[in-house]
Amino acid sequence: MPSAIPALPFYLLVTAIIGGALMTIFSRNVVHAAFWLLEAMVAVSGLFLLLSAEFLALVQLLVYAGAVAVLTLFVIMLTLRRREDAIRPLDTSVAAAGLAAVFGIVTAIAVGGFSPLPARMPAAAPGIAQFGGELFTRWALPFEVASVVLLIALVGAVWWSGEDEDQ
Amino acid sequence: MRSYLLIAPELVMLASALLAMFADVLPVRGRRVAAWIGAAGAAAALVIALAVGPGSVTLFGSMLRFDSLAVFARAATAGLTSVYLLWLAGNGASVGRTREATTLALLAAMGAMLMSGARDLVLLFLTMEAATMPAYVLIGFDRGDERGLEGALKYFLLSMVTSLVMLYGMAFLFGMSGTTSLDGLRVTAFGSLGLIAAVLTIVGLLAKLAAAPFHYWSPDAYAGAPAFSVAFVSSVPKIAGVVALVRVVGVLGPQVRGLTDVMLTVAVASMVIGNFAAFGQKDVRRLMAYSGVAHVGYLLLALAGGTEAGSIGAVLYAVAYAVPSMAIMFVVAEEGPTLDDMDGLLSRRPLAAWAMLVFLLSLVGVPPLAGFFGKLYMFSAALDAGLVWPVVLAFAFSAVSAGYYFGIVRSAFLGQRPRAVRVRSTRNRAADVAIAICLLATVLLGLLAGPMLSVLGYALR
Amino acid sequence: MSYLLTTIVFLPLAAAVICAMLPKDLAGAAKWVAATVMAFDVTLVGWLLATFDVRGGVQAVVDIPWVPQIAIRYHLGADGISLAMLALSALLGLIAVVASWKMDKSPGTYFVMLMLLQVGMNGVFVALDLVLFYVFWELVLVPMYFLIAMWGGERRSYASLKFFLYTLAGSVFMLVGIIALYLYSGPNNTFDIAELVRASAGGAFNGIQGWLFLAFFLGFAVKVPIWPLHTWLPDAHVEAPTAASVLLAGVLLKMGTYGFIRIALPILPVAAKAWAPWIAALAVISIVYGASVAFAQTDVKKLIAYSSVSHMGFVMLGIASGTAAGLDGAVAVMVSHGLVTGLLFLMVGMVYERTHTRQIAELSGLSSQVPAIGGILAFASFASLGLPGLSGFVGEFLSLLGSWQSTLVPHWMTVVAAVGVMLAAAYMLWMVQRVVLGEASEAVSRISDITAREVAYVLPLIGLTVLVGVYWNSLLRFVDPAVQGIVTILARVV
Amino acid sequence: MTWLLAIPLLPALAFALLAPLPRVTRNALRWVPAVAMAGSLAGALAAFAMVLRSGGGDQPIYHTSFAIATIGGKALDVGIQLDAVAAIMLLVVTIVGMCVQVYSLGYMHRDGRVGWYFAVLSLFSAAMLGLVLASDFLLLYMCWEVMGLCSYLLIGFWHTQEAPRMASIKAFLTTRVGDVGFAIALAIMYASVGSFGFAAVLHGYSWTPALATAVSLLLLFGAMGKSAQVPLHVWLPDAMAGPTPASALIHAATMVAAGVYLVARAMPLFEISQVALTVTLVVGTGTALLGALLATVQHDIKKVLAYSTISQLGYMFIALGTGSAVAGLFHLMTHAFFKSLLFLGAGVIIHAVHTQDMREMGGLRKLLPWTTAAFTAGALALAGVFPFSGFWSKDEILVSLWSGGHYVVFALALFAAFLTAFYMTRLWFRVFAGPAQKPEVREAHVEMIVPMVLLAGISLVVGFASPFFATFLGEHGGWPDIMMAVGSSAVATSGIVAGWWVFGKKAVDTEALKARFPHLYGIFDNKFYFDRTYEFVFVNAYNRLSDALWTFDTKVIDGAVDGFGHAWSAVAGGSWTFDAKVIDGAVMGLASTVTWIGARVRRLQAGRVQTYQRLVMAAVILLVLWIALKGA
Repeated sequence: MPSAIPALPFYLLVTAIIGGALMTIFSRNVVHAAFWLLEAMVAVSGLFLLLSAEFLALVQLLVYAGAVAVLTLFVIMLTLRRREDAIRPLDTSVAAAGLAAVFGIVTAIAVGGFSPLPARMPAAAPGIAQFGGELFTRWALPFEVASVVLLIALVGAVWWSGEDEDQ
Repeated sequence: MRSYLLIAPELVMLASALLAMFADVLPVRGRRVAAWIGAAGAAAALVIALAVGPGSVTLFGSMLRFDSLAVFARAATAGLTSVYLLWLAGNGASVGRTREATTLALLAAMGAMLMSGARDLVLLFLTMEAATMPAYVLIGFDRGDERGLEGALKYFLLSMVTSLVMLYGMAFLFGMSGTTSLDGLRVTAFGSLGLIAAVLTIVGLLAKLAAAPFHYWSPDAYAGAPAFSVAFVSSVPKIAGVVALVRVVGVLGPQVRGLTDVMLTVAVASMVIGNFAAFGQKDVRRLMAYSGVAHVGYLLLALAGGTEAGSIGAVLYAVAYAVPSMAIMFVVAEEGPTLDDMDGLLSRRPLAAWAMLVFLLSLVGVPPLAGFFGKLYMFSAALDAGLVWPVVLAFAFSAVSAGYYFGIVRSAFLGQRPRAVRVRSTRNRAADVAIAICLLATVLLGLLAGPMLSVLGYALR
Repeated sequence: MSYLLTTIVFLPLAAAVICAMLPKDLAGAAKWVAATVMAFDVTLVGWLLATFDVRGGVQAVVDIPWVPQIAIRYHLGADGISLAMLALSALLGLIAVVASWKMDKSPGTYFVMLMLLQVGMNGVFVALDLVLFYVFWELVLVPMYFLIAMWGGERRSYASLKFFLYTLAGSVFMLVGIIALYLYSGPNNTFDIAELVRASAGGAFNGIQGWLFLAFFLGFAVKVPIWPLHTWLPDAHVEAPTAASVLLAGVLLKMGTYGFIRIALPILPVAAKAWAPWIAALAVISIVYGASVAFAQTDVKKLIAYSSVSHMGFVMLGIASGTAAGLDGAVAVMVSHGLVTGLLFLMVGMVYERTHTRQIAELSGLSSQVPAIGGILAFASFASLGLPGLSGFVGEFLSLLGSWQSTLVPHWMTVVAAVGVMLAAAYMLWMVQRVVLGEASEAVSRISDITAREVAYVLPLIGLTVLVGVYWNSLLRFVDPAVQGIVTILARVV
Repeated sequence: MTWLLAIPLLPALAFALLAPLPRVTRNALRWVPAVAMAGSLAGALAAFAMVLRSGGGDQPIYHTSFAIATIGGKALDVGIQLDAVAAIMLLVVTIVGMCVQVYSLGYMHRDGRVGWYFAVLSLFSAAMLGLVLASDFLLLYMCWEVMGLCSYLLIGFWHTQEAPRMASIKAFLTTRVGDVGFAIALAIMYASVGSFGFAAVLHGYSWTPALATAVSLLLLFGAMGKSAQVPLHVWLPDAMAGPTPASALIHAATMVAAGVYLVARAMPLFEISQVALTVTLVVGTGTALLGALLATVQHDIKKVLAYSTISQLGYMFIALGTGSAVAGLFHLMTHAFFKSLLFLGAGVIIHAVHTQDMREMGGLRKLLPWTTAAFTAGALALAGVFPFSGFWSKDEILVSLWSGGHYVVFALALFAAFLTAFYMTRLWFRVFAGPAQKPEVREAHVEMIVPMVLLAGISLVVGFASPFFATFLGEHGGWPDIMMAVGSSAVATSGIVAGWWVFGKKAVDTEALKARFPHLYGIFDNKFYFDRTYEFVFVNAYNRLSDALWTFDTKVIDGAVDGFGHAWSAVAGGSWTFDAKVIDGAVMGLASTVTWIGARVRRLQAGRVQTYQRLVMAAVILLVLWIALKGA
């Protein structure tokens, strides 16, 4: 680990993220699961803060914690008619857990087997203005492509939710 | 200004997509207007792409460069999209609303075209998503059909998993080399981490190409989808996918020892699984899905050789595969998806039957059609790289594949049941012209392999 | 001159295009188109024969780049062997058209297929570039598949697919071989046969000749067919319509042996010599086995089909010998088998057309009821069993001479092959005995004799059978100079 | 002297003219072959005259050749030559041929396919004349084979009957067995000498004894097939199913003698290899005895003559076996005349009494005076009675045996001569003596009588040419040894007497003998079991083999192919099932019962897509692990 990152907060946040993810999977109540998801996302934004990427932390909070998690909760609440419907059967697949564990171990060994990471992080994370500048100059094309992707998603959503006036 | 000219084909595609989306408000009304606009737009994109030609100018920093390989791929993509939309225009009403289909196809094609020029991981990923995203919708385009929706959902979920895997790998790559530019990736010094990153990255591409063992989505998705969607999804985006794979493997392959072995394994697995599973299929869409897996196996074999000729061969073959497989799906869309639907095609529509034969023969690799020269070039590259037994296996499988492809031929030509002609009042000449263009392309790409290769051969020099 | 071969090869394509474009109600005109074009084609081949310099060399060459990036050339040319095969192909093609005169089941498509087949057959024998050769080679498959599958007999579906897959499977190995030759051909990679021969002489393929030969062997052996790869042949023959049988036996089988002579021997002489005893052994097995199995047949067409296996064994024996006599004999058998077996199939076709049976048990006494048909059938049978004075003798005899003379073929194999000649007499006479001779059976008793059209198309075959049989040089003066070149190459390697 | 070519070509042209014609026209033109034959006869006479003027000898007075083929740039020549042997053979063939042609005009005139008969006869004559004129083994072989074809066609001339059909195929195949040897001999010649010319092969190449033995034995084997030598003699008796005049020409006078001619031609080779000579001698002796023995028990008049032919051909082989080509050829010539005469006579008899069974004949002496006279002349010649021709030629053979020191063979040959006289006497008494069984019998047409009388005349006088004959062929010749002549005459006479005693006087009850020695008679009746053995060992075995191979072909080889196809389908079906069942789950089953959202959710929960995802992840991990291990 680069020494620039304080060890204790990092491990706390990581524990929170992994714990939140696990709880999302293993909660029997889907509403609880959504909240655990929210917790994990907030913790990720904390990780960004720890890396001095304030803008990303902000975006993470706004988009994922704010929009995505809230949207998820809305959908769940709107589709549930009774309280009992929120309880779901758990899919406890050993195979899946095993796969995840193996994958984690392999990756960990690979990553752990190599330190320090070579690429130097910028001494100071770029500010929001700098970020914006980059985004609309050098990264303009990916940005635009991303908007096209969203447009496609929009068209798809409209198509699927819409009525077919032709038929 | 010059740089905008360079991406003019994509801009034209985007513009026609938007135009097609709002075709209803245009003064010219009609069900097929959107498709006609799209076809014209894509054709224009093709012309512009060829006119602009290859260049060494890098756009948007180091993001985008249209070398001749990219020009070939984007021209082919635009051309195929144009033919597809032409067919759609001819067959419009029978496949539901053409407006959305046209828009989605154009946007996917645009994504694919950009993807073929992408030299940056971020752009590569985004364009890949742009090229794939419409496919989910197209697969589930028939809103009333559960199987289509199920296929779409399956495709979506699996595709997302592999996309995430890819993203994960890309994150490592970025972490290791400090850049997302393909030209700047340096993973040599990172031992197993570099390997893992490389493998994770190409897995996403392999899954998009439906290479075994990442192919599970394709039979279900294709068999559930309306055939006209399969026509597009199974063919056009694959060209850019292969180009992207060429680029990534081209950068990572020399650095990561063993990556070619991965490719080889996947190639052989794809050939074996695809060719075996395609036997006995009664649904042409499923058959084509599995045979598509097999063809991707051949492609990967060429790439596994790690030579320049192999890369050229793979891209060439991607086109040689896309044209007939799209055209076969046209016919399937018009006639029905099962082998029984093909019965007596010869007596109903002799020209379609003969065209179908040519397409299938090209897929088998019978000279002098496009598929033959593709295979010849690919396999000679692979053989040159020392992959003797896989190549022998590939050749053997090519021959064997005639066994299942000829199931279609037998139905179409020897089927005893002359089914009552389905009335298709909405079909018009444009659909036939589209098939004819595919036919012509299948033959000419073979007979005139020279010019095509000279475009491609320039690419990697 | 340089356009002559191109014209000969692709003229039938023009006929195919015209036939394909004929409107439905004019489909009857297809045969006229095909016949006219084929007659013209035969005339052109005749012109080529007449102007051919018998002192040897490849003539009427056309050589232009086709796919220059990988050195594929459009390279056509004819030496004596090519010419003999081309003439056979064109002649049998014309005869096949005339013999199909009464084809009334979608005649337009039928003649399209016949003409496409003709393009492939013509092309194979004059292609001097391996890829081009392969293109023509495969071009033959599809029309033949359809001729069997659409106009064939009861089990046509099985037979046609078997034919297609079998030969396709063989040919992909050949393609591997072709690519490998290209890759190993030295700094200037080439598919050109002549250049590959030069490269081979320069040692380009040393050490891997065996593998390369194996690849080509598999491709060619299926086509010949050599035992035990022959079982597609009887099925295909029995189910195929008459004209297709004629071309299948007359021309298609020769593509395999031609491949050995044109490609495998000159380019891979070391392996060819090393393999020669084994090929000879397979050839001898084919001879005896084919003859023995033919003897057990109850269907005339199947009998002839197995006799083809036997006869093609003589070709392979001659090729394995690597001597001038053997190779001359091999080509002579190729030509003769084309003429004679073609004639046999035509005659059986005539009989079948009239009696609707090919069962030996149901046919007898042809010569009592229809002396001309019976007589010509008997004539063809005698030509087939190698009677001196008819073409069948020339090749088989020379093949025996060559194989005895050869140091590569053990003498006992020649002896067994000679016994095979006797066995040929056994099954052929047995067939003649039961079909031609005797009292007319019920199926035969009301049929009418040969018509003028039928006489017209069997007469050239009869004439050539006698001509070649009496004056061997009418064929060999074309063939021998080309054969000498191959023998020289073979003699050069140890 | 290119006109020599016309000798074989005239009949060939007659065939070429007749063969393609419709039946009726052909029948009308049946005189054409006779005219062609007359031309050949004239040519043969002229050729003989030329050789005579040149004084004979063993050098050809004319030779011409042309390249029939070019092999490896080297011309392969075939050609014709005229020497003393050829001149004599030409004469024999044309004379007998002419006689048979004329005779046939009468004999066959009522047959519906007479035109075809004459056409084939003509082709045969052409081939035989070509054979004797040939200057090389290749042309000889080609003509040899064409003769085989004609023999086949004529034996099976009445093909609507079973026996001729079977006999024809048997004849062709049996002789072909011999031809295999001939063909291999040719292959050896080509490989060693590089040429087939008599001069080159026989005199122009120094053979090693071993190779010479091989070639001569193979040639001998070929000759044995054609000349019906034991054990390849079985076809000849059956061949009597053909028209009798054809038997006279082909199966008595000319074609069967071609084997003798071949060995005589190849004599220099045989002389290099003493082994081959010995074998020839043994074969000839066996054949002479066996033929004679079997001739004594036949009831079919033609079969008697056929076995007699076999026996006499054996005699010729004995002569060749002593190294005396002259004696063999002389006997060939005399035999050709008297045996064809006998056959023609038999033809008249058969025509007259409508049977071939001698037991139904008898007393024809008075009814057929001309025939009886001619036939008797032939029979006496065959029996070797002075001054008929058979006496001279047989005598010469005995002399050469004696002088060669082959005493055992000499004794056996004498015994055969005794038997010959015996069975001919038997035949004579059976047919001509005794009471007439069919009184309505009438003498033959004049065109049948004249050839017989002519042949009888020749048989009477030609023997006197004996001393001249050898000189003509370039050997030492002379009058026969008086002791030998007396001895052989005594043997012949005793045979005749014995025959008269048994069959004329009927002093011995032959039926009682049969009953007394059933086994011995069985052996004779079954023709020494040759046919049975062949049928069992070769024909049946080959039938079984071919059936077995066919079964092998369809069941094993084709079965393997189809089996591979089925296995493939099974594997393919299996892998598809794997996809469908294990991975895919039931696509159809679940969907129909509930609404689609419910079904989708349930299916998601049931783990369908998750399974996919897990498989994908598992694959990724495997790849990563593998590559990591490999890379490390």
